[in-house]
Amino acid sequence: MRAVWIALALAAAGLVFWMPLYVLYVANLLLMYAVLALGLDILVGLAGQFAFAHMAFFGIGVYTTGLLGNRLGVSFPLPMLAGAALAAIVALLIAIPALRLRQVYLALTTFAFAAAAQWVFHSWDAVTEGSNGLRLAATRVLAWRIVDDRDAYPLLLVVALAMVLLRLSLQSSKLGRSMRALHQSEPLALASGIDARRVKIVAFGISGLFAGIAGGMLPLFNSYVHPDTFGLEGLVAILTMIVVGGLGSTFGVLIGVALIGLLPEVMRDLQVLREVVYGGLLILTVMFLPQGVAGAWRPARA
Amino acid sequence: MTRGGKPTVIRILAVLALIAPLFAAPARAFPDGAPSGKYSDPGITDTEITIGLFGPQSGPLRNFGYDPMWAAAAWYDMVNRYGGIWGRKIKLVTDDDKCDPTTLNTVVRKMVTVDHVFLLNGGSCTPAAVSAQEFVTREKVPFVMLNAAGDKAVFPPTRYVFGAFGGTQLTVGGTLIDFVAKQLHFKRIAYLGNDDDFGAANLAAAKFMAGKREVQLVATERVPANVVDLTAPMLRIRQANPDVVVITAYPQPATLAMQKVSEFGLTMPIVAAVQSVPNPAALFKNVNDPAAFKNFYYGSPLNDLTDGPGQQWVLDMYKRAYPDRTPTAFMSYGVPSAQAVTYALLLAGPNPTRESFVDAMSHLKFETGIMAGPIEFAPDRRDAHNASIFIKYDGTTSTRMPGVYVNEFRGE
Amino acid sequence: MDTLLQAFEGGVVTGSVYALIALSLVIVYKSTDVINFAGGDILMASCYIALVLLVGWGAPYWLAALVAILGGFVIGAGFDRLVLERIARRARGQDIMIAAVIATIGLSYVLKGLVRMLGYADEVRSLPAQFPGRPLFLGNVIVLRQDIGIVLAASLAVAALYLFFRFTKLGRGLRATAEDPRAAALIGIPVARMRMVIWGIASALAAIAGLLVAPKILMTPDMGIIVILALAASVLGGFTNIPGVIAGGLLLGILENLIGLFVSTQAIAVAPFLVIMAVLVLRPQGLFAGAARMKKV
Amino acid sequence: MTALLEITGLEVRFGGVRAIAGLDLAVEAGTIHALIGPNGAGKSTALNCISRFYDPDGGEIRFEGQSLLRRPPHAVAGLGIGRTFQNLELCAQSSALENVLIGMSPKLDGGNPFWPGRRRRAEDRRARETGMALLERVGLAGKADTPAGQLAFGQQKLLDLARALACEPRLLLLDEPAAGLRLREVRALDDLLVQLAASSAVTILLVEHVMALVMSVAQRVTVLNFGQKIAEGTPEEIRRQACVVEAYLGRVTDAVG
Repeated sequence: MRAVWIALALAAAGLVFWMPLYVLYVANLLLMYAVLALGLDILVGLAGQFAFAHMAFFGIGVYTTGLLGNRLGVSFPLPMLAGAALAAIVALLIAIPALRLRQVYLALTTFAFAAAAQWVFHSWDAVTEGSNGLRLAATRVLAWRIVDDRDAYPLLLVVALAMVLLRLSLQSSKLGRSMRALHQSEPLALASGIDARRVKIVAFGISGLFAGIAGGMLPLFNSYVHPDTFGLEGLVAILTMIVVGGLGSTFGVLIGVALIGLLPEVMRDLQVLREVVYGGLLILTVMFLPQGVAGAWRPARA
Repeated sequence: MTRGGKPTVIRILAVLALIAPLFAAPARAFPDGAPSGKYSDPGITDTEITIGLFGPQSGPLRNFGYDPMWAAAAWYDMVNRYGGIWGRKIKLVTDDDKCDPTTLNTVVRKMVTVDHVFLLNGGSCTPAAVSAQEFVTREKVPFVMLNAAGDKAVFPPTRYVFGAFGGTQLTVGGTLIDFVAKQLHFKRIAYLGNDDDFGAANLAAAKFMAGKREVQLVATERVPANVVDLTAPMLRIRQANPDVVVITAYPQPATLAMQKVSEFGLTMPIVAAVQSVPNPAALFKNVNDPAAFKNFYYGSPLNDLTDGPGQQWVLDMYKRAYPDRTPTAFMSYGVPSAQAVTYALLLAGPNPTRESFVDAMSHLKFETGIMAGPIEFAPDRRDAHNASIFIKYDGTTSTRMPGVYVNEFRGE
Repeated sequence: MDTLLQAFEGGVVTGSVYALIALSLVIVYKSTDVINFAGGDILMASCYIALVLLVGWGAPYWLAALVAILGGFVIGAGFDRLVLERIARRARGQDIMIAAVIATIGLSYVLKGLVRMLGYADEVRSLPAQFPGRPLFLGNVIVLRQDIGIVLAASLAVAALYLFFRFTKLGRGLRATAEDPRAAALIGIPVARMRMVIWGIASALAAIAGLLVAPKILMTPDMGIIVILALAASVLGGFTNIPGVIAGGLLLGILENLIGLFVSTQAIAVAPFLVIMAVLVLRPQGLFAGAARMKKV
Repeated sequence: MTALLEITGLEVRFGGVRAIAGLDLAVEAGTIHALIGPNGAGKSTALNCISRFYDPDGGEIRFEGQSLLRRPPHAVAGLGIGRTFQNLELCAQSSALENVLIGMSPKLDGGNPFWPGRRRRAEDRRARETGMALLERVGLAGKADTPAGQLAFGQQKLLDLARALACEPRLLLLDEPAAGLRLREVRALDDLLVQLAASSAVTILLVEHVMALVMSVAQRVTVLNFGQKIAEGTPEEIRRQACVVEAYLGRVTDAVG
């Protein structure tokens, strides 16, 4: 049965390839959001830590990938991998001091870091072109140039699928189990020989890695990026996706990305209410549906 | 996932093989730009021409685009009532771009590949508009920006993108200095701008014009848009002892600066850009000190005060279309782009193509009856407008200063 | 020299407002372990309540201010009662930190969205100064009456809060709840109600800070961003040490102006974040506390 | 013969209160050693020092001759010390089996978290088998896939025990395992502990209020009061030293019945 569902999903994904560019652009966006959200959820949903820096890591991924492509013309996927590596390293550098004390300090430090990073994106004209925004050259895959959304889609699909598999593998590994243990009871994790601090740091690093990969996906189907993309607003959108979909569940996160990601397309008239809708969804979900949509029809996790 | 092993993969492949024929059938069932009948471009029939009209209708930047977009719609509506263009009615497809690059890109792709519009008329914010530039160039769709200043979108010029109907930030900076030098005859200028791309652009033009008019920028302060305390920069400006303070910052920092002018009892004249003073009465109320407005001027790309006789016909048109709305000061900024689209379609002849439309746009020059200067494009020029008037405001009355001021800086 | 003193004056004024907002964050954190990321937006919403009453209904200033402060109280207390209380009950003793942070972010968005729909949000607004009049001169330093008023009113609010916590029965109950909720419950203090009151008082405090500072920093639906500065002040003060947090607020205000004066105006924007990061990395217990004692669970 | 666990001169102060005041304690290998005393006597605090949740203000704790105080809390399980919790700590949303697998952490290599290779899968399979065996041992084999939070209270306590056993400890610290259990469940626990000590050579340090359990399973009993040791010996000796602890023991046994 599961095989049929997976096959149908893959078939639907294939069908999108023949749709108008509009559909492809939205699909590409959703694939990127999916990686971004899966990454945030590794930190928030699996390890139970809260941080504000996700969009900053996303930005590091975008700028690294974009600049390597623009200036050196390096072929995909090297710029993306470099961006992801850099994002992960920066994440580790922040997590190590931030996780020394109380749990809230990660939230505080990253709140500050996110704002500082945005300031850097805005102000470091020599590298990011500042608030003029950065034009992104067409991505090169060896000799092939990716010019439009249709070219980019298969690549993005492959990257997103790879990241989903990575995440599933992580979830069923000892590390994933340690993260879940930590989330639910830190004393229990410690008594079970789990190095809580190390697991938190690693979770933060992996979450940054996912954000960096998502950042590497953006230049594939966009020709321009502006630092405002990496503000709090983006974080709230991604957060809404994982909270509504279901924290800690890959399936839930993907559902959340689809639901919240498509919301603006199906209800553009509702956009006046956008902030109220996002905020309200966040509050109502944590109040009434702590496991999100996924938890509502799969109450337990094995 | 980990337990399934090979059988799952085989089953998935089997199902995929079963439904594979589905893929062959609809291969390119949804072509991106379906031409209709005898016309080589989409969005045009014997009776209709479809235009995609968009701007921010929600979100924090809604104000920049809501009224302008509907003012443009009112213009097209008026054109239709007069019989349309070459016998064709204009059909509008409208949408909300939120001034956000991602949303604008989605909107633009939807309009081009699903609604099959002939051309795009929209965008009130430069970054969002710039992000669509590559797409419209690749798809060869004319993109006439609504009221985005669009320095980055029009410098360097590209074939399919037209804009800056209210002038660019270069116009803002350049005309301010022109006015200060030619009309007020001051030599020592302090400059307070934003720390973003807008600020950089208007400052570049100001520097150029300062050299040209032989005046001096004795202090330049660039402040973040969400700054809370302007004590330090205003102290530095006071220390520089200028003859005049020029402000191009956003409304909030501009108000904070005027508060400091009042607090420090500064007496030199203040000249502000239009973007700093969207609503002079609100500024006056927020500062709450008539002394600070003894010598206060602000620029405008329009041909008159927003409620002056020069603007009356636009206000009338808007009122007719939307009797129950009160337009903001930005309303009429939306109309010139719609005028340009209309005139270029007329010039492009009875059977326009996207290319012939672009050619017509590239040689367009006309007076809008709205803006301070003419709208003017050329094969190597995509910024439409480059002039300002200045208005003296003392808290109760606004007086238009004589003359139209022009920026001579065309970018590096 | 005059310029330096003037910058100092400006710093003390904004700093005392930061301190007031920081105080509101800290008393909530101490008693409920929640960082109220919506603190700035409660401040913003309260200011708009006052604005609607003043401009829309022509109410006198004292009434508008009173309703705004009450409005702040109601938003805070209501959020705790309706949302946080429920989340805690559902979690049955499990850590609610994540859920609570998400809920405050949600509240922040809801408040911003609602205010934007009001129709007063389209342009920069301001509230009238409580203390108008010509500025005073101390030597060559210009001091606005409003500035003196802000510092006085902020000090007054802090003093009133201190007396309330110290000498009233309710205040002592609140303090006990803040120090150790479990022990407070054991000696019969209704902890849930106390939490609600703390949320209310903290939010009312934010509303007061908003009314004081709105004439100076102007109002937009995004003015809640000022909470970042309060967070920085709290971190400077060690987050739980109340005198330290107040000192942190003042220090931050002054620091901002000195940076603006001697580094660059652009650097003002990034200063609070660098302060937060530097303090958290180098001296996480805050500037004014002794060495931190590690607690592992 | 040296003791498996040796505590000397342990000091813990909370504010001005001496929660533990110069405690010496030796737990011999292969025994079940009970730590009893009234509320606030410092029993749980001592346990929390051994598992390194508290930093003592003085003294030394040695396990198999090595100092524990130089190790972080998460290293304790790896040395062979498992513990249960007085206020149930469980991963409520995770299945019973996953809880046991969590307890097994020090014994597992884990492999590459990003790729379920052959070695990782093999280890995973083995771990699940071991975990099932442990669940079987505490009588929860039928509940392996049930989320821990949905188990009955008594079952949760047993799961906690199974989880603590999963790191194959040589020393097991049990913090009031019988608290809140019904009499029938206490008897079952009684059997289980005796059987454990006999079959797997695990040494048990038991903090307990339920005297029936203490008296029937413990080989050695230490009585604490105000953070100090006031008596030590076999259960019979302790019972006989009634003059020292009469009031206290009487009270507790009455209360529990």
